[in-house]
Amino acid sequence: MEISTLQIVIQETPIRAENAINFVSRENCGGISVFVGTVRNATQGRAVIRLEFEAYEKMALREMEKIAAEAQHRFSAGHVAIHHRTGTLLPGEIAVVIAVSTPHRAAAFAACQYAIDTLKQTVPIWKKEIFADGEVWVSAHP
Amino acid sequence: MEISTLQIVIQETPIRAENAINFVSRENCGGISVFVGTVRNATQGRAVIRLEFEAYEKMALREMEKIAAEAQHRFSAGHVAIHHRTGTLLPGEIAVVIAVSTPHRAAAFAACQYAIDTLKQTVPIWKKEIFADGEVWVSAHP
Amino acid sequence: MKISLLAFGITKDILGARELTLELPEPASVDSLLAFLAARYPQFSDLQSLRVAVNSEYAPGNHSISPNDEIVLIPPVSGG
Amino acid sequence: MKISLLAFGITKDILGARELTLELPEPASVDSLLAFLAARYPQFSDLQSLRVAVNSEYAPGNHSISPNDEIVLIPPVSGG
Repeated sequence: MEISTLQIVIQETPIRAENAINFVSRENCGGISVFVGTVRNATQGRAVIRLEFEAYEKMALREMEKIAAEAQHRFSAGHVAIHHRTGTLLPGEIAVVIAVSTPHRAAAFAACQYAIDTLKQTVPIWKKEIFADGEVWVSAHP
Repeated sequence: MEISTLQIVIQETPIRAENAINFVSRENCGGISVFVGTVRNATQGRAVIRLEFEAYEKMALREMEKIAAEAQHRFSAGHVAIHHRTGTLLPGEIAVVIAVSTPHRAAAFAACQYAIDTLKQTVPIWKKEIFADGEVWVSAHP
Repeated sequence: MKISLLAFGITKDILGARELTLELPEPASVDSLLAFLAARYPQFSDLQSLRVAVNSEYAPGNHSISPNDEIVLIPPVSGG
Repeated sequence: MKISLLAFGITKDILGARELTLELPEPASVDSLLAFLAARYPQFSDLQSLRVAVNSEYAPGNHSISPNDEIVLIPPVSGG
């Protein structure tokens, strides 16, 4: 794994998708798959006012780097960027961007989907939904 | 099909991926899948100097709109944007961007992959690769 | 019957022009157009595929052709 | 044995603090830590899951704990 082929970022400032796309865009890779996760304005019909994300940052960066390296290994991906936001987000704002470049496009989709699916299971980041009448840590309870 | 949920563009000017992403980004859709196709710097080891794309534009727009509408129908996608470049492109430049937003992310990946796979089969756009010592219409011959 | 057609990609190079006007015996169809072109331009038979669009829609071989139709030659597409 | 732990997400709310220092009988393990917490904070048993990271890696129940380890409670993650 060459470290320069991965870009792993946790940031409090707004995410711009083109930063991840530009990082993975290489003249020898024709296909880039990107996933953009945004904040929804409602959960089960309840209006969401804002989200608050917190991360165990040191470990979250390590887990994101593991995911990116595994995406390269398993799908022969070229460059991988994973950018995750923390702090307070409003509906419509970007929470996460994952971009993967590959020589063949089917592999790009598979690698990007692997990365977001795994991120949601293993990366120590938590979000709290704030409603008009309460707040909930997402997925905390069965 | 509401026409306002689709954005189909053929343009001679450089494509910016964020335009398609911004179009499909909606506060009620949490997941966006994006495909970005860029110009490779080599084909089977031969250095590509530039690409020239031409489109039968009227029909290409219709075929792209059919693909976007079918992606909505088949995968319950929300908004779909397809932006394709024509004219002269250098290696690394963006030839096509497809962005799809859906409530559930697995459907976003499937819809986006359907769209790019179908675009490559049905949309009347042609590219010519220019090498140092010749030029070739891509896929013209067996 | 006089028809005009538009050619894109490699078909424009084969015809040497973007537009071509030609005379087809009536009744004309996509198949009779393709047969006419194959006889006059042998390079068409080297192509991976050749489709015809009539009024911006892919047309099957038995589709009939009228003088006012917009007829376009569609060699293998390579967008994306 | 005195250990410190960090808590994120809902575990911080349950403990009422980001950091907690506590006394575990030796030899200490992830399982003995979880048993200690379950006895003192019944709300932990309502969680969908509760993992422990030791020095930034998920640790299995039989993983032993030393006083200098960085120990973090990992309730169900919800990034993305």
